[in-house]
Order: sequence, then structure tokens, then C-alpha cells
Amino acid sequence: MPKIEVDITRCKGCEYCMIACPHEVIALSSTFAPSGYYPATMVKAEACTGCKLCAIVCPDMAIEVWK
Amino acid sequence: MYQGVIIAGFGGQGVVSMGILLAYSGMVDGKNVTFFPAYGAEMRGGTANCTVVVSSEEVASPVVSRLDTLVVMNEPSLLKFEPQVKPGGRLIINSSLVNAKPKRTDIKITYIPANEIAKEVGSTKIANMVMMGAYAELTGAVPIATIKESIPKVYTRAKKEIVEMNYKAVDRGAEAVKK
Amino acid sequence: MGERILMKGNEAMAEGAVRAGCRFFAGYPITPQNEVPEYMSWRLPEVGGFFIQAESEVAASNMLFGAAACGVRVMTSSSSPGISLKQEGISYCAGADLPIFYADIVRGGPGLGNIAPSQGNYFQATRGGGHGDYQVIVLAPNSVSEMANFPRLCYELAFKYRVPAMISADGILGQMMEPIEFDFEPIDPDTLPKPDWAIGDATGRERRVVKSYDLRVGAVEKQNWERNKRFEAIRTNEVRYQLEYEEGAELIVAAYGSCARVAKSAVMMARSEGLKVGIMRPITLWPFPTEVLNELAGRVENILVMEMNLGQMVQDVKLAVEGKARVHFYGRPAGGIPTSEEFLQKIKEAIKGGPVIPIDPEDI
Amino acid sequence: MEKVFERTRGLTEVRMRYCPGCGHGIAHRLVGEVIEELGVREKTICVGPVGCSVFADEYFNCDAIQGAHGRGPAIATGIKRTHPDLVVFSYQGDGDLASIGMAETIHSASRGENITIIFINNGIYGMTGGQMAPTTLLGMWSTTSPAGRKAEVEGYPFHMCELLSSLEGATYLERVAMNKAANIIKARKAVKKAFQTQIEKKGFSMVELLSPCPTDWAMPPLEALKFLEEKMIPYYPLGVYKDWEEKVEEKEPEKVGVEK
Repeated sequence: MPKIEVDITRCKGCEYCMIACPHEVIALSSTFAPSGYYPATMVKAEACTGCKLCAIVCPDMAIEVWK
Repeated sequence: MYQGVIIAGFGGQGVVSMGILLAYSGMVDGKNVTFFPAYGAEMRGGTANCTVVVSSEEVASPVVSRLDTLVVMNEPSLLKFEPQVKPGGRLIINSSLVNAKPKRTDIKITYIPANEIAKEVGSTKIANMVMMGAYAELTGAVPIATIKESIPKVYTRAKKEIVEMNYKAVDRGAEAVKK
Repeated sequence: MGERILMKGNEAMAEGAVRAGCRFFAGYPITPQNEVPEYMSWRLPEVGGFFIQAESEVAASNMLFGAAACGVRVMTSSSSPGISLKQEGISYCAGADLPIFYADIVRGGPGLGNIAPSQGNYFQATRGGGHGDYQVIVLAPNSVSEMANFPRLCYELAFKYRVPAMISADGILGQMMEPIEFDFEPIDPDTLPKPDWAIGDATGRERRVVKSYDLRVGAVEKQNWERNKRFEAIRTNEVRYQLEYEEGAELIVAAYGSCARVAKSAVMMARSEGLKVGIMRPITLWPFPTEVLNELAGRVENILVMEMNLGQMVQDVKLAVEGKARVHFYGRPAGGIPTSEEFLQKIKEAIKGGPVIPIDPEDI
Repeated sequence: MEKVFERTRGLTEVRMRYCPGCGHGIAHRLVGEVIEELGVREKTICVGPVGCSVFADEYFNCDAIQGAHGRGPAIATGIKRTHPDLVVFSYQGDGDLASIGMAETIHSASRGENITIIFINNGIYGMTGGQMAPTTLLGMWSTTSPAGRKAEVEGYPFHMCELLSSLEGATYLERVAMNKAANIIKARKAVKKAFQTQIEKKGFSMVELLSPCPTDWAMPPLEALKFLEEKMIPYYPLGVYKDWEEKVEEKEPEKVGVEK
């Protein structure tokens, strides 16, 4: 099943990936990362198609995609 | 042997190239030499001059304030530099273009109608070579033969017939001041 | 080597740089140094080098920065106002520990001033010149031969210590012609070892970064201390000067560059009149020949500094002398070319203990 | 399962210190991916600017030099002239490229210097804290145009692609935006084309990337994307402004004068 991995040490919670995702797979976590940001996280993992759009818009190279 | 010389005239009279030829000839003759031109804005103001030192000793200052010899190619140069000739020094005047008379009585003065002589040789452009010959003959600073030897080396782009004409002009300049 | 050739100072320096391995020149026209870029524009392509006339002095010095970072032997030249503009790139090179060679054919200032010979940039040269805590090795030739041969020394020292090195001359030295001989064989830079700090093709090695900037706490201070060690080594090892007629001298004249030529004539005239005068010519303005002056000051009562400025090197002389001798000054700023007769008069005033009377501006 | 998107080797492992939502990170990734894809990473030199991306030398995984404000093209010239086989790119912001470095930019373009410029246009001075840039929009607030930029006071913004397109030496110029995935994919193609222009020795190439600056625009990242789309793109039209591959169509000469 396709999935994304978010490196929470890189993610700064800008939400670009959230609006780039066509299937609302991503939301911000409700817990802080050590950096102090709320990192992106998969909330509807089953909807992920591995389309990479989230990674393409990510300014911090925090997302890697598996398919 | 030490000769501190200023050569002065209009831009285009070959004042600077005469200075370089003198310095080059001095070098070929085994002397120490310096050549220092007035440069830049002055060059565009219509007057040109350069200072040449030829010496058998080391040349310290390339700037000479008390001249052994002054070569003037035009009138403004006479007015400007005449006071700098040292007592007993020499003043060589291109009488073709200088009407004013020098005021000094404590120096040796020679008049050469350089433009007329040059015209006879073939071109008024080589009046500087006439002066060169006269200077060499009068001061003995460099042998005439060395000057001739140096001409094609300094004016590397000059055609053979021009070089020949320069030789002639140097000779005529020397003859004109022979006693 | 061997053959004596008659060359103009600016051209001799350019040829000397090419023979010393210079392969990149970026410049911008300004009198009285135009012969340098003109010469380089045809000479560098002959040896596979690159000449570029930049859009400004600022750009030229930054082009130099780029090429120097690759380990190339680079050069630029300019005159006073142009050197001020080039200080940006020079300071970056100093901050990135890059060896560069440049020449200031000093003209009268401040501002646009005039194009006459001057030594008004002594402070600028010997105090680094740009912003920040750095030094530049400053060589002051006094002949066309030295103009021709000092570029090699500049490259040697600049690469050895990874600091900028410069020639400080003026319009007399730039424009005058003298017979010269090169005292070294031409250097092919391709045969020199490639520096281990140069950027370029990174195949098979760790990547390298050339920079002058570091925001980590203490990083730039540490780098400054490291650089200072090299400055200390230069002060210890690279002082150059020429001392003549010092035996039994009662007065020492200190002068550099073209001014030292005029001063030497005056000293020779003084000696022929029986005055016991010697002359000390700093060849490196930085590092300054402090020790020799200090030692001389213990032997003579009077030191006369002659400069073509309002009194700049005289400050270094006073620091060196530490009060052991009376230091006099005579100068002509912004294109006032002193004569040897004028200097002789000042020698006579100084040898009696002074005062040395400055020129009356009405007499200029 | 295989990894279909991973961090490029064109960038180092260093975590970037840009603000949340800053466009520099995206631009860095595009350049990193392109030099890796083209197989030139070890022959590439990054000329770093002054501005927020002053630390570019830490992020790009290639040799780098960090230079003075605005002088990137001059530094790149010095490197490229002496080492024509290296790939040299100057990474610059709008203050760097279009203000203090305008002369260097225009002259390197006019010389047809075979270098690539990655030009980040976010209409603001970022590192110094939000002062007016040469590309700040009319009416836009900045700390040094507190009443909003007025043409009669601060002058008009520069359109760099349009300006440089008049120069014969500039061979590839494109303006792209980093506001959404589709545009970022186009931006990547533009960056690649720019590097190819250099590798094929075609001359001066520049990609202008319109980029969000949420911090100095004083808005949350998603609003910044909206601002970019609604305010910046209309003022700075996207597209190719110069392309050496595009053949100029030979038009029938227009009839002029009077037929008798």
C-alpha cells in the first residue's frame, strides 16, 4: 500500500502538503515535534495513492514516498 | 658621464618617440637610462614632454629639475622649461617653429631649422630625428651610429624607406650643428 | 633572463605577472595604469589565460575572487579610486584566505584627485585597505626592474601565506621606461601543485567551500586568530628593505618607491658635499622594517622621512623608532613631485636637528 | 514496495533553517535534483549569495563559494572563464540580483556568460527583516515602504525576465512560480533547461522563481501561497521569455508605403 514518511525533524508544519494532497491524506499532528512545530502526519493512510504531490511542494524535503 | 634631458613640444611632433629612441640608444651603448613621459590629460592639452637620463652611473632620480640639455620643438616649451636648464647647460631650439628668443645668457644655445631640414629630407614628420642628430652631435651622449642601429628596433613597424629617411634626418641634424 | 630590454613600468609589471604564472586578469580602465589591462588583453590569450574588462572595479575584484577560489594565479590593477572600489572583493579574498595579486598605480587624491604620481594610499595599503581585521603584503618597487620582478614574489608570498599581496607604485614607475632583466624563468602554472583548498572538479574527493562568512559562535574569531598567526609569520620572515650609506651616517633618510629614487639623488648630492647621510628604503611597506629602523635610531640622532603625501609612513617610522631619534618629515601630496635639490635642502635642515620646513603652498 | 520519492543527493543532509513555508527549500531541491539527474554534481560550483540563502553552501552537495551581495555573476564569471568545463550557478534573491547586483546581472547576461542564475523573487528583503526590494509590488507594505510602495515615491518594480530578454547574450530566460505542485513541476523543467543551456554552451540562462515569504509578508504559509497566486503571478507573468531553441518565425514582410 502506498505511503508517505514524514521526517518530523525536518517538517515545519507549513501545511503545503495538506492542500496539495488530492485525497486529504495529511493533517497536522496534535503533538509537537522536538523542533516545536506540529508536523504533518498521515490521517487517512488508506487513501494515499503515492502520487508524490505532497513531496513536490514540501519546502523541507521532509517527505519521502513509497509505492 | 651624465645627461639629464627634457624634450618638449606639441603632441604629434614625435617628442615622446624621440625620448624613447634616446633612452634605447643609451641602453644599447651600455649606459644606464630612464625615460619618463608627461602623461594623461597633459598629452591631450597639446603639449608633450619627456625626461630622459643617460648616465654611466646608476640613475637614481628619473625626475630631473636641473637640465643638462633642453630640446624644444615649439614656443610654449621654451617658455616653460628654459628656467630649468642649469648654468652652463645646453638649449637646442627648433628655430622653424620658435620665434621667441631665450632670455638666458649663461647657457649654450643652438638653433636648428628642424622642420625645413626634415622637409628637404622628405617629411616634416621627422623633424624630431633632425633634432635627435643635432642633440647627439652636440652632447656626445650617444654615438650617431648607435642611434641609427636603434631606429628599426624602436620603430618596429616602420617600413624600410621610412627607416632610411630617418637615418638621413639624423645625419642632416648632426651636420647642421657641426662646427 | 639575460637580455636587457627597455620597458615601461606598467607593461613590465604585466609581463612579470604573466611570466610568474598569472592566467586571469579582470580590470577596468583608469589612468595611469591603462597599459596593464591593455597589455594583458593580448598577452594572456597567448599563454592560454583569460582577460576580461569588467563592468566596474567592483565586478572585477569579484571576478578575481571567483577565479582565485579555483587556485588560479590572478591579477587586477587599478589606481586610487578604482582600488577603493575593489576593496570589496579584496576583503572577501582576505576573509576566504585566497592568494591574489593586485597593483595600485597610485594617483593624487582624495576623490577623483588627479592623475599625477602620489603616495597618498600608504595607509590604505598597509592597513589592509578594506573592512575587517586583515593585512595585505605590500611591495613598493622603485624601478622598472622591480616592477617586472615583484609579481613573482607577490604570488610566491600570497600562495605561501594565503593572503592578498600587492604592488604599490605610482605614475612615475608605471609610465617610466628603463632597461630591465627578469630574474626568473617563466613559470608554467600547470606545473605547480594544485592547492588543496581550491574549488573545481570535485570528482573523488570531499566537496569544498570557499567563504568568508560563518555565523557559528566564535568561528570567525578563531579564524581571525589563525590568520593572525600567518600575519605574525610574515612579520618575522618577509621584511625587505634596502639600506645604503649607513656607515657613519648622522642622518638616515627613509623613503620608498619613486620618492626613494629622488631621495637617493639628494643623498648622493649631500654626500658629495661631505654630509654623512644614509638612506633606508622599505621594500615591503607591510610588513614594515620596524626592527632595522629601531636599531638605526640607536645610532643616529635624526631620521628624515620623505614621502609624496602629507605624512603617512612617518607614523610607522615613529612607532619603530620608539623615541630613540628625532623623526622629521617632508612631503609633497597629490602630485607634487619633489626635486632632489628640494630634498637636499631638507636633508640640510634635518641633519642640524630641524626644524624641517614644509613647502609653502604659495610656491607650488 | 519501493521508494518513489527520496531526498536528492544533490543536497546535503543538513536540515534547512528557512522559515516554515519558505520557497528557498523548494528551489534548492529542484536545483539539487537537476544537477544529480544531469550527472554533473561533482563538476558543479554553487555561488552563494547574501540574503536568506547565504547558507546555500551548506545545503548544495557540491563545491561552493560564498560571495558579496550582488556579485554572484561576477564571481561565476571568474570561475567559468578559467574553468569552462565546470557547471557554475549563481543563486540569488531579488535584492541581490536586481538591486545591488544589477550591473553584474545585466553585464553577465549581455556578455552571454555561460552560467546559470537561479533567481528567487519574493518581492522582499528576507534576511534583514522585510525591507522593500526592487521587486516589491506597488501598494505592498514593507518595513521601508510603510505606506505601501508608491511609484512616485519608491519607483516601479523591476521585471527582470522582460528586462534581460532584450539582451542578445541572454539565451534562456523563464519565469516560474512555486505556489502549487503543477507549477513546481514546470519550475523543475525550467531549472533543468537552464542547466542544459549551460552544459551545451549556449550562453546565459536564468530562471526566475516566484517564491513565498510567509514571514516577511506577515501571513501564514497558506495565505502566502494565495498571495503569490493572486497578486504576484498577475504582475509577473509566467512563461519563457527567451529560448535559444525556439526558432524565430520568418514573417512575410509587412507591406509599407503607398502602392501606386
